[in-house]
Amino acid sequence: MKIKSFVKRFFKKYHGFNFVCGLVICGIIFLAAFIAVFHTPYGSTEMNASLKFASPSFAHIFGCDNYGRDIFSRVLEGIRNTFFIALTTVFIGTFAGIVIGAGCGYYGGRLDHVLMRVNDALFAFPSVLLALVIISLLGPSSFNVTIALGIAFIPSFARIVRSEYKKQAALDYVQSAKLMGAGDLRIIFVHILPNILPVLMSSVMIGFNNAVLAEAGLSYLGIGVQPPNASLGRMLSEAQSYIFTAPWYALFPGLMIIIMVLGFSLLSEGISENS
Amino acid sequence: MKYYIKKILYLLATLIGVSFLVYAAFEIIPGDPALSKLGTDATPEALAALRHEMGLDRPFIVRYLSWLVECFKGNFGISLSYNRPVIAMIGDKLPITITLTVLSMVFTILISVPTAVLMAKYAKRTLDRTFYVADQVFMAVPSFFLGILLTYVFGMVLHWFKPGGYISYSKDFPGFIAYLIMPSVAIAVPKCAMSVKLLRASILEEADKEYVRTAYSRGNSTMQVMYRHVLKNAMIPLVTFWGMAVADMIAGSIVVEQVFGIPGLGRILLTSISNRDYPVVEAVIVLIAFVVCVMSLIVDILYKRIDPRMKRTDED
Amino acid sequence: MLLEVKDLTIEFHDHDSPEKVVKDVDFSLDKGEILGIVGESGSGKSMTAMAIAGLLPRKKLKTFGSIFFERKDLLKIPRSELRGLQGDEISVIFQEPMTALNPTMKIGKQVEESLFIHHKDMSDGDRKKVALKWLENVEMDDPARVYDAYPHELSGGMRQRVMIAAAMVSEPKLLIADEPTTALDVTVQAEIIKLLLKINELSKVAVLFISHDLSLIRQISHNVMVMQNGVIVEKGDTDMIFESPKEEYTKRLIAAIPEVRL
Amino acid sequence: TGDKAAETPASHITIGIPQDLDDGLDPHKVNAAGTREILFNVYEGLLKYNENGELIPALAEKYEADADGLTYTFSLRQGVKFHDGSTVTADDVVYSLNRLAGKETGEPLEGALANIASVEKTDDKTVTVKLTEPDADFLSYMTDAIIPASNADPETSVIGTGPYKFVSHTPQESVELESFDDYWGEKAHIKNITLKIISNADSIVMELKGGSADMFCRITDTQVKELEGSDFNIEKGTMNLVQALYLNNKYEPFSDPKVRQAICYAIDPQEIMDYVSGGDGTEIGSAMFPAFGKYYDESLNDTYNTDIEKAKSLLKEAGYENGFEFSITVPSNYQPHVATAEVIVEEMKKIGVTAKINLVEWDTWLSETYSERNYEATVIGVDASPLTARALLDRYKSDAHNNFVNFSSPEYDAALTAALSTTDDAAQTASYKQCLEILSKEAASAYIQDLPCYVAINKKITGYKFYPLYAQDFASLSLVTE
Amino acid sequence: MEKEKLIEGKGITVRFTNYTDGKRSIKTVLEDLDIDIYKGEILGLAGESGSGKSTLAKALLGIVPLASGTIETKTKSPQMIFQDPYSSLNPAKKISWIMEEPLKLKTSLSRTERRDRVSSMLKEVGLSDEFMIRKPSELSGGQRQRICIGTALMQEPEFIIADEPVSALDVTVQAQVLDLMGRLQDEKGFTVLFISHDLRTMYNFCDRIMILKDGKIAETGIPSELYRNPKHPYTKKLLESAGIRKNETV
Ligand SMILES: Nc1ncnc2c1ncn2[C@@H]1O[C@H](COP(=O)(O)OP(=O)(O)OP(=O)(O)O)[C@@H](O)[C@H]1O
Ligand SMILES: Nc1ncnc2c1ncn2[C@@H]1O[C@H](COP(=O)(O)OP(=O)(O)OP(=O)(O)O)[C@@H](O)[C@H]1O
Ligand SMILES: [Mg+2]
Ligand SMILES: [Mg+2]
Repeated sequence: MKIKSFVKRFFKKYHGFNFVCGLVICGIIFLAAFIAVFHTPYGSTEMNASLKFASPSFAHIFGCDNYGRDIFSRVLEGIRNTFFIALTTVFIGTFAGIVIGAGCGYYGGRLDHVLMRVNDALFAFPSVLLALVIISLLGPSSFNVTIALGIAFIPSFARIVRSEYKKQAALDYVQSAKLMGAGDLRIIFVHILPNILPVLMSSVMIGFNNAVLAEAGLSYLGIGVQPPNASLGRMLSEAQSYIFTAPWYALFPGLMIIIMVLGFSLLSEGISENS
Repeated sequence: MKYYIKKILYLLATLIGVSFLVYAAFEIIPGDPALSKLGTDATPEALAALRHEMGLDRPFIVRYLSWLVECFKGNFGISLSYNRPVIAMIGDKLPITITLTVLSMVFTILISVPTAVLMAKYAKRTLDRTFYVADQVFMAVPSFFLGILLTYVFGMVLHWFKPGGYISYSKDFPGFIAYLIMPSVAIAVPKCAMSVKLLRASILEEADKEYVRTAYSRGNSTMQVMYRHVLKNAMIPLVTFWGMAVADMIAGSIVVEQVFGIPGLGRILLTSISNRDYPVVEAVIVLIAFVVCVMSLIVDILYKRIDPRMKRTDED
Repeated sequence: MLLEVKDLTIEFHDHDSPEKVVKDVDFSLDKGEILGIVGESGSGKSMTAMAIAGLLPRKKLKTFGSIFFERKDLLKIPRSELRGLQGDEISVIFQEPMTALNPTMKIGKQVEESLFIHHKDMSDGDRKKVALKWLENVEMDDPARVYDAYPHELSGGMRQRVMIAAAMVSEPKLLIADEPTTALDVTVQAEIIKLLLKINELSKVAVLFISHDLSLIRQISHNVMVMQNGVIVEKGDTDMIFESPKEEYTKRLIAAIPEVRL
Repeated sequence: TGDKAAETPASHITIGIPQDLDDGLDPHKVNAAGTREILFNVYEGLLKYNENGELIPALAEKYEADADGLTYTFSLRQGVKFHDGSTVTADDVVYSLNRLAGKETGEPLEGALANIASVEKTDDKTVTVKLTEPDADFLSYMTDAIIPASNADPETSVIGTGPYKFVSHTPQESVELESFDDYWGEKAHIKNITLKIISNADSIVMELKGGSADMFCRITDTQVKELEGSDFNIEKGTMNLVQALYLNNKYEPFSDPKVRQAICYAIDPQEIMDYVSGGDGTEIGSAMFPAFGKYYDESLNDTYNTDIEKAKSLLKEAGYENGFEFSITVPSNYQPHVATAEVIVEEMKKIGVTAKINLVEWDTWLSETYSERNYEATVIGVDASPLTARALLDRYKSDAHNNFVNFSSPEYDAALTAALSTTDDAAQTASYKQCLEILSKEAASAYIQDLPCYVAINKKITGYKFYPLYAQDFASLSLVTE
Repeated sequence: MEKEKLIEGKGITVRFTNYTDGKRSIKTVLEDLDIDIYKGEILGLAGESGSGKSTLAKALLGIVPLASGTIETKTKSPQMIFQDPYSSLNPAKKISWIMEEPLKLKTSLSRTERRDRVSSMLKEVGLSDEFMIRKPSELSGGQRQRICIGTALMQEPEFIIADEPVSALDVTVQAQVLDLMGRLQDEKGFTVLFISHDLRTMYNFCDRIMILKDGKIAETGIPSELYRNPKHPYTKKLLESAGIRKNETV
């Protein structure tokens, strides 16, 4: 009963074309990612020489790749990996971004100044190289790629969060909370944080999309997810060489990236529209 | 004036910070420029000799400081793999990347402004909705994927241009520009889509402001209000975005250059990273960081030019 | 009779059921007359005024009735003809002088804009002359400096004067002032009121003065109209209304004015 | 036919190359195979290789070796011109050989030539070289470039005697070559050649199809498929390298020969060839590729015919019946090796071994895997440069500096020493063959194949020749005249 | 006055640093200002916009640092009702949360007890329980202002600063809010510093009025006396503008 009324309230609050489309797309993607953890129609690394570059058919709806692997299964696995990487990346970026940005924006002063300068320097530093450094330190694995991207994302999040905190800290309700005797931590996380959520949400979504694209870019350069595991970016860059013999190999992962990014940006659009 | 001196000092500090980070990065990541040059045939003696010749046997901090001192004298060192002055190597490639960036920026602005105005004018109507969805899709396309599609469709199927047929600017300038059109479209499209989205939102936000009503009250028509009043104000937030976009485009061109076979800064950066040719990498990255910083300075100045309220600059 | 509003009804259609925010409003305004409209927040004052100025958002609402301005029904004439009147014959000044001016356009350009639109034959120099004259008329200390300034460089009171000057450059017949002093502080408020009276005197412009501050209305208007929930509760000569209000609501309003008995 | 160049004086073709000539142009200092195969057209030594891998006279008309194998006398060809127009003299030869042997600096530019005791000009057309000890491979180093003694900086002024002369180099873009009119031998047919750097492997097909390159050496079998039905002929040769899953013999499970043998039994080279090279590769069973007909022993291919059961029982014997995990480090820029590794991962699953792929940059591979030997297994191809068996087999000696697999076998060391110290050809061949047998038996690594090499050439060009070493002979190319 | 001093400020000076065109300029907003506030009184503070009224209030609470001067307070929990009703309530929270916050911080009441207190406070400020689940954006300006007052009273303060609590409201609502404040002050006996620029409103409401001009106190006095014969010309001008005194020059 309670859940039902919650759902009702939720949809009352959030509606509109963008939100619904975004929710449906993200829901399907999430479902696909979730199912791919337990089951894919074929083994995602299972090779079959007789199916090399088989074109889409009922048995293999997205066709097969240069090893005769089922592209649909790989796309599913790719969605899972990419989804996981992007999510964790954003989580790391957001979390650290909030801590740094909130501290800097709320307290201001010297520390803020110094941290923001460091932030600027990191911002000006190409993230490819940053990722390269981190991966060399930690060794390549999809987990480390995630960490590398996460760290590369911190500066931009910190910047956004900081400016939001700066704005909020100047508002009277913050003073009012201080007069009530609320501590700084409580003010930062309990009073202010909910107010920057809409901005944070939309930058999380944008960040999510950038993470998907960055992972694709890193895989393109050979430092993303390691083969034979699939990620959408990796598949896309592999597929490039076969664009003439097997256009579907590039098409499906490419479409999936577009759909995934589209879903999330619609969702973020929908959320910020409604709040 | 004092403000700009301060800004320039910050810029220098940032550049020094970035250059140090790059040096440190090369200290950390595995690989050795000497080994890279000698390859699998390297004998330990030959390696040691080459490392000495390259000055790699000195401690890290000494190398960095002497590099820094040389930099201030305007000497960015010699490429380890090409034995050429770094300045000359980058100088060769810079016009390519600059042209690419400028072209992409021009496309972005030329396309996004009228589109956004049109969408804002028909906000929430069918035209706007259609464009909006298309815009979201364009925003989601990775530029290298777009690059592949463009080469396939316009290069291989329609033969509008010759994929990989890059023509050097020193040989045939119009041909050079013509070749760069497709790549700059690939770079521009996602940025353009983002600009359209931001500008449309910004226009709609501005259109709700009171001064717009004032403008209508004087008998302006919708389009007059749009172009005479709203647009300039709506573009203010876009300036920051465009400033960042320039930096992004330079970074984004790394991958797109690969797709279209353009020997620009991106290619030099990638090969130099993999050759561990750190004087070159160092210079390219410092250059990119410089552009990023200068762009933010330009954005600052532009702000003041467009927005007369921005006289106050207490924000660090 | 300059303006005659008949059975004006305004209906919003952006929610499930249509909402009437102005209901069957009737009133008229003579040349040179100052008519005050009072009423609590949300009573439909601004909506009525905007309907006259032709500034109602057209999408989500419907208007019924008629508004005759010099015998032309503003609700029926084509958009382009209406645009010809706006800023030329009918001018508006708004409540918030802070936001009603374009922040990135020089004051001079904004003051001149009506001339620019409606008197295309005028030379730039002539336009500037007129603008400067009006900036002087609104008692600006240094019109030439103000002409080249941006809005943010002026104080609230100065901006409101600029708004008045901009509204008056084309010597309109009707000036609609929607709470022109609410955002200003007391001392400045008094000056603006004086100025409006002076201009009314000077150019015989009719003024529709909207405010929820009864003491102000009392100071400035010849006739008063009291609105509540979209209907006119009472209208008549200012002194009559204030001294012997007939309706319950008017009485309550007047009673709420803090009294100072010296 | 000697004067085809004269018939089509303005002929020009563009050849795509995968990397820039980024390690300089000093012929005595370059190492990258990609650079050497281009400079093959610009520089010549006293001798040179032909397409069969045989040494033929070049700047030396003929040579003689003493019976003790310590003195070599070279008679120079007369009237040979450098690209700058000067004539090649005995002094230039002495200068070049001394430079290579490091006689002035003490640091030989060619390690093997440290063995030279002295180089003397006997007369204007004769040069004598004395060695400190006999070296069966000495002559293969006489293919190193002869450069003018007067050239102060070979790095920037590129002056050789080859059929093509160097015109210009734009880093990361292109290299321009032009045929040399005063070449002593058969002159090149095509006047101008542009070498265009196409570093992105994915765009090769597009560039070829789009017409911005006329030829590309070493494309993959999928690229071959993509080019079907276009304006290109595909020439097929071999890469001449030893592709293997190289196992770090010091790494825990691989230190046990049984485990290494089990891996060999599990790997099916034919399956790998099917996936990676369209079935076109040549299976190899030891560290030698077929181009070395003299040493190549086809029977070694059968040492480990794929046998999953055998592999499992070997693992059991070694105490790994539940399998183990290892990672395969592969340089990400070599697509065939990455693909091979992917197939191997699947094959390992069949014997219960979990392999993971660890893609690294080429440079990281060089320093971490090759130099530091900090890896578990790697897929790579090893080539022979110079074209000697020694170059391939040296590296398995226990103490060799480039023994990156950490192979260690006293038996092998003895066999190799025997091979190197004899000047008797038959004995040497026998010893080398013994070496190869040991490598195969001990399963030093899991040898897979010699990859096929495909060259895409526009139908308007003919005359492409494969060399069993890194060399692209542009002089043999000519345009089809119809 | 025989009454006890609650707050005694001496030589209060406040400066702000401004940056214009990269140049630092220091603006003195309050200068060497003395202020005494007595227990239980309603002290009115008037002056034109920008004269430093809000700054003085914030200085008394310690939100704004003093450049020089001292402030002695005998009250532990001063409260402030901020000038802008739109920014002084946390927009992300429900009214019940906002009003419960001080109880959470300062007392150990249970959830239901807190609810009860909130509910009774809402009644006191003339709002019904249904406002509990609303967010500030769903309230009108007057309602917000009442919530602010309620939240401040929730903490049983001895001293409340009300910074122009009614200037954003229309006359009828203004009267309601002032009524409420006056009534509660009668009942609870707290001290109020009432800031406004509307001399009409202050006349009946305040016990004492202080006129602030350019960061200095121009004049202090009991309303009836102050309005009848203002000494400072600025006070006169204020009274004229408000239409309380007839303009002598006209
Ligand atoms: N978009 C809308 N949809 C529905 N109702 C609206 C909309 N905009 C305004 N209203 C309603 O129209 C009514 C009249 O508004 P109007 O602006 O004329 O009031 P007002 O008398 O000018 O008040 P104030 O003194 O606050 O300016 C109000 O009740 C308001 O809530
Ligand atoms: N944080 C600040 N930084 C710089 N200047 C400030 C700051 N806060 C206030 N001021 C300046 O101090 C002066 C006094 O401001 P204050 O808010 O105290 O005025 P006020 O009397 O409350 O006016 P109002 O009636 O408009 O509320 C103003 O000129 C204002 O510009
Ligand atoms: Mg209104
Ligand atoms: Mg104030």
